[in-house]
Amino acid sequence: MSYEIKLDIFEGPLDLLLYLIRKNEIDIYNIPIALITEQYLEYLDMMRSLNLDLAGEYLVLAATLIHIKSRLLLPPAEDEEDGGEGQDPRADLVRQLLEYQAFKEAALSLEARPLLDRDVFSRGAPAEDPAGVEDGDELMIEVGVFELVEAFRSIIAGLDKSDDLVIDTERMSLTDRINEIMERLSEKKQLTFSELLGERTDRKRIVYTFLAILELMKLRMIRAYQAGPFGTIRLSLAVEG
Amino acid sequence: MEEKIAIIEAIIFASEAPLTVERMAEIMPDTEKKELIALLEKVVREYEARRGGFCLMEVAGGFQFRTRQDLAPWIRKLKAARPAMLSPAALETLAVVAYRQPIVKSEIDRIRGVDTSGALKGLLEKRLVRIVGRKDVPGKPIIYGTTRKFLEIFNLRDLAELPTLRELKDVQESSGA
Amino acid sequence: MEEKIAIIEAIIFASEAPLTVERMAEIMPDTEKKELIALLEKVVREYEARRGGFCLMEVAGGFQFRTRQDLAPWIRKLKAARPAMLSPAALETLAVVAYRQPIVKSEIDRIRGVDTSGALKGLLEKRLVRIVGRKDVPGKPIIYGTTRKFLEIFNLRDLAELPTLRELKDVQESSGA
Repeated sequence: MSYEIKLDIFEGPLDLLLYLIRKNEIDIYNIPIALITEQYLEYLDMMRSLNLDLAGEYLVLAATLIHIKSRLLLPPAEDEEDGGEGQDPRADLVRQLLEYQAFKEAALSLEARPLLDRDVFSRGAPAEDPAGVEDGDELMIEVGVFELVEAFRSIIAGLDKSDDLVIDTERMSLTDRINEIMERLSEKKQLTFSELLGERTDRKRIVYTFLAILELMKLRMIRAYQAGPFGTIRLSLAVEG
Repeated sequence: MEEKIAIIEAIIFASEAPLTVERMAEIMPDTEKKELIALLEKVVREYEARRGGFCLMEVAGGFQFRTRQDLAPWIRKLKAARPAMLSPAALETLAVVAYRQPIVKSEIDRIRGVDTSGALKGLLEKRLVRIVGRKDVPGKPIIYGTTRKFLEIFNLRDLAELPTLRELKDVQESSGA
Repeated sequence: MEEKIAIIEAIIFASEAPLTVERMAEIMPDTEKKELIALLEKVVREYEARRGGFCLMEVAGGFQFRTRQDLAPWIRKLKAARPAMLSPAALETLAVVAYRQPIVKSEIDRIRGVDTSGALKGLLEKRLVRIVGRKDVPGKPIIYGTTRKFLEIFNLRDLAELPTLRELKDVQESSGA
């Protein structure tokens, strides 16, 4: 067996298993588990002896194989309702293998397509700028949310201020409320706390609305007035927009 | 040569990305979409028949001039750079996303049987895969899908042009056991 | 069509800069420079006669396909009708506003380490960023936040749907595998 050339080309335990099935010319629907388990474990030993990093998934599949093997060795359970024709313990694994194999083939057929910049090429030169297009000389790019978060990450990576790193959905929920409050205040000039809450008064909304008001007061963007103790709290913009 | 064909050729040629019929219709408001499509078909056929260095092709929902596939060796000589290829892991991950989108990472991991973080990150950076949204289940996992650039790079008109995935036969049925 | 003409067309088309006859001769060592020049002249005449959207032109000591000059108004229309595109500076600024809002300009400047006036103005014009209010401190600085349109473009239901850095880290961490 030529282990040494094969070891690093597996994309994972399923890939290794498919390779063993092909190599032994085995019917995937009728896998001789004992043989395959033995060969699979041999490969893992080989990988370990070569100090290759064994991803945990390889060991999980090894355990699965051993478990299936032991179940096949047991006599069929007597309390099986469907007349002893219990489910083949290999069925789940076979299904997973077939699914993986289908995607592996799909990946190959994708790669076989005429790929841009490998097999076909689009116009190489940057477009000539017709006179009269006011157009910044900055590079134009298309954006998605991933680019946005990546842009933010790379900026703050240079800041080494840990508090800048803390972003969580709570902060964002708070910002949603802040935006809503500012929007409504610029329309109505003055609002009470309960007017801000509106119909929807779930606990989370109350908490975030309250936190948003505190944040806005801290930022000196809104003012809060109270006529007396326990009086209604009225909110207004600190500065007219 | 009909002037409209010249305009269509020019704007497709000047566009950085495949140009959709919708955009063409916006730029040429006096031309019906139906007429545009007929003219485009004519141009496609003309370049094909001419067998010059490039052809007009329909990709990623639009039209773009691209060099003929059999001339690639000459262009590779010009560029003198080996094309950046995707690793098998990246291709597998991309295939899973392409066929099963919208899909969460845990599902990709399950199908491939390995952790796909690295491959997924590479595909996001190459803009072949994008974050589509979040699934409304506990933990709000991110949902992934392919991008327009994926269609451009893989020379696909749309996702429907992907070859069909091999049918997964029912395991129980053909099980020899 | 002569195969050599197809090759010439393809490499000129794919080249990033006007392609010199010398470079063509390097790529096509079996073709004499004299023959190349004759073929180029033929191609130039052919495109001129065809009066399509673009022609082969001799520029800066080399050859390049360029759109016909009289079609420039159409190309201007194409470029003006560009869909929402962002420069890297705008994207960075938008990212800072999105994740740190409500935020004043001086704070954006501090985080980005540069003056963001230009980028901010562009984002306001594209209606991705808006003025949320003013801070009640000396100078009454303007406070910025993102808009509803921002959510639409990035396909987000609300800001809480923005991916967190921690999630990005999850995708990145095991990339060494």
